[in-house]
Amino acid sequence: MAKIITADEAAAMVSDGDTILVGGFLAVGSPEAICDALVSSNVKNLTLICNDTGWPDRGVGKLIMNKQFKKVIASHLGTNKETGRQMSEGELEVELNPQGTLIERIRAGGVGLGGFYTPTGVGTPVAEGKEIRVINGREMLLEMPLRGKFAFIKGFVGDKHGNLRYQATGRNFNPEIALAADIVIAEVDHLVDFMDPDDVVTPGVLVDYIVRRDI
Amino acid sequence: MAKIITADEAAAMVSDGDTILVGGFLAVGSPEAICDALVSSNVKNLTLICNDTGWPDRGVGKLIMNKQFKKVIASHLGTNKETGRQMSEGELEVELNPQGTLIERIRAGGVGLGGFYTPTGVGTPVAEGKEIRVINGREMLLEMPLRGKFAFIKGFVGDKHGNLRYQATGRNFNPEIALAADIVIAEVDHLVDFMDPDDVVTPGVLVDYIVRRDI
Amino acid sequence: MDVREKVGRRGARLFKDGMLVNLGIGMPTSLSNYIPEGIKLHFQTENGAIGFGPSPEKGYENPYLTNAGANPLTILPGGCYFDSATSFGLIRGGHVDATVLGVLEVDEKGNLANYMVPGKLVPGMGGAMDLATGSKMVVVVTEHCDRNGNPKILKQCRLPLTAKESVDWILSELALIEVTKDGLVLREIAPNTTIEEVQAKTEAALVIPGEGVKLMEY
Amino acid sequence: MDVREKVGRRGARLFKDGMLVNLGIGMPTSLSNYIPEGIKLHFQTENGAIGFGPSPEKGYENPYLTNAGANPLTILPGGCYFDSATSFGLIRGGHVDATVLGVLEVDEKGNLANYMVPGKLVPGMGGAMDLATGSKMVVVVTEHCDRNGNPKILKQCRLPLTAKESVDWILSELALIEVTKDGLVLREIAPNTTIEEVQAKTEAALVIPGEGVKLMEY
Repeated sequence: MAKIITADEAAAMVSDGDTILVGGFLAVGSPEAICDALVSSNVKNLTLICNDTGWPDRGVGKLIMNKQFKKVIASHLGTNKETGRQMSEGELEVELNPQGTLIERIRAGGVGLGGFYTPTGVGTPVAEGKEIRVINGREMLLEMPLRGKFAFIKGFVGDKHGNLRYQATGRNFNPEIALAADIVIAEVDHLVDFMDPDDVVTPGVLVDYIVRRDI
Repeated sequence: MAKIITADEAAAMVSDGDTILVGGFLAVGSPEAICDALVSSNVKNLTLICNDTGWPDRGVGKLIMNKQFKKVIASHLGTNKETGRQMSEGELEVELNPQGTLIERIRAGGVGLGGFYTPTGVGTPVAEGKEIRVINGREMLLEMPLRGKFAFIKGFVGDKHGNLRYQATGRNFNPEIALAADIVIAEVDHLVDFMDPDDVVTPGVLVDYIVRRDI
Repeated sequence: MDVREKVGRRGARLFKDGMLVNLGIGMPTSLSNYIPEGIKLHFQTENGAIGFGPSPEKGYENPYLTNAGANPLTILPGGCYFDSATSFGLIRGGHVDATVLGVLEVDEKGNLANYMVPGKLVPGMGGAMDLATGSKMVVVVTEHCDRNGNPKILKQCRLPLTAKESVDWILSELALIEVTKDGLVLREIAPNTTIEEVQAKTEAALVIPGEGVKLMEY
Repeated sequence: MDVREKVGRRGARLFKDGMLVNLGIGMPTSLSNYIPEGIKLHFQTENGAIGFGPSPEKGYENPYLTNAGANPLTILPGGCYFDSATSFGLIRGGHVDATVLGVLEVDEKGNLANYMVPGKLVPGMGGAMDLATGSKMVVVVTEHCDRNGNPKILKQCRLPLTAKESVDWILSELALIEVTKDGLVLREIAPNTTIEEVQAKTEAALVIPGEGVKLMEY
């Protein structure tokens, strides 16, 4: 059984300096109530692993505006100009990854792999400092796994066993993020008793806490 | 639209010497009608990539009994003694992989990765001849991708667009195999017009042909 | 016809029936307006859908169904959703038949640069590197020269690359160029230009094929 | 009580509430019969399910729902299905809290051998290497000696390994042994034996902890 908590209780678990992974693509499929609670808790010096930095008023972008990160690992920052400002003024360290490499690094961290070779990024600034190896006649980069202390994910429907299901493109990074953290907290729009086991996308055993939106 | 064909038409596409991937775990979730048609077609010298070699009268085991393979890449052979006999008498080459490594090699082949590092198999016969590397303080083996010419998979429900859904533990290797072959042929128990896009497990664009069981 | 319509009409005829296609934001999206009759394409959006349809009517948006630019989408019968690992598995694994991208620079080796200008703020590459590296056919659509009239089709890219040796076709309002091992082969020119004008506006040397250069049709 | 019941009863008390557990075929399965009240476990089968229940009644089998030995299963409310890549992602990624395995040999470094005997036909390792390598806690259950009375708990495994330095607990009908950096610590002995007898039947040296050796309870 996943324990049901409030967004504030979720945010209170996070300490200054922690690494957090947050689901969502331009804030679609991001846990908004948890993001709001993290802004209120005002925890600082976090490292963020997320596809992007959302919008100034949506998703993890709200934490960017509140200057809660010391480092961001993402694939795109263009929808939140404050991220760029903090980066260019040296307030924020940013590591940009190709989106497919970023999600695969998170997956590797979650499923116990020590890294993988990918053709993406060969011959580009992404390859700097990385091992290059020719495999089956093609140049490949070695990319390493990523993990964090907390995963904050967003499900459309959750059940009391922690099983999750997403809707449409709200799925995005959420299922892989749920594998790659010590503590997984899922915000859900709807909570049900249980679901058809063939319908489950994220197995409930991965989810430690559930934050409900429907109460 | 996936083209709807018979099992015999599917089998007729395969030539002597081809590499085929077949879904199923001890024949649960294996395309039985296609396996029967491959036995009838009597195509020879195939290489098989499959979790196991099924049973003498179920799944790919039927092709084993008919001596249609020159090589098998699998994780387990114990339920089909004929595989062991062919192997020990030098009629069949067998490469055994840990099950998690096997499915991940197939996935790597399907998603365009050049290989990955895994801790599984370190210090065991599986490590022989493989690169070992210490990553994050842990010894890891480099494992390489696998692909084939044909993927024969088994869905519970398919739609006319090729989208597939599985039932229970019949899913197993099928979704990854669908990514790792040039031509993908899915046998389905039931064919519908279309399904809820959130219910799809294997995207229809991966499936070239469908073999129906329900007619 | 403006540049977008010219590029859109000709570009759409590069597709074959049944292809899985990913269109970048901006000019690439315009191709979807001109798909020839009898050609059915599957459109992928890298945030996790195949088979999306036109934008929804106002008031019928689903906040959970958007494209890679966070604009609302609809889904067609036969469509499906998946997570980002699967989406980029499809892209990097060569399951996407065609990707159409805009560029800052492209060169005669098929190198392309479209995500950063040193000294300027880098918004990030998003999915562009994976799309350019993994897709079976990479089509670059672009105005032939930049705002200052300088060539964008170069002997060698000067900006940091998005992907190395990955472009198959370059399409502008003036020309359709195929990237081959022997260099940039000029396949078609627009009705209002000449081979000489196209070459003058292209830094890289263009190869004139033995079978001749066709007039572009829209 | 036979060996299976002894091992099953004591082994089941190694679990904590809420654990995700994978039980190997044979003796390991017997632990599921003795889970203490108040302890709810989630059972995984590596062919793709969590939360399976008892075997179905005859006539109610679902041919698509089986365990890793192809025997029919039922699923409990809250259970779920997934593909093999996810299943072994859970295993290798450390999400499985406890795995119970049978062995041919286990040694004082926590090495274990349970899948091949050179010269004999090798049926294959199936999921055993991943389970032994990836699970947070690896429990070996075994008869203390083999059929000929020879120790199975060795100074160093002689058979090819299934996994290196991965065993946490060794449980037999005679003893419960913890694998530590300082060697094999004898935690409990069965009521009908002595420390001396256990050591005599164990090739590796057993460490007697300062806090003493407990009597095993069932």
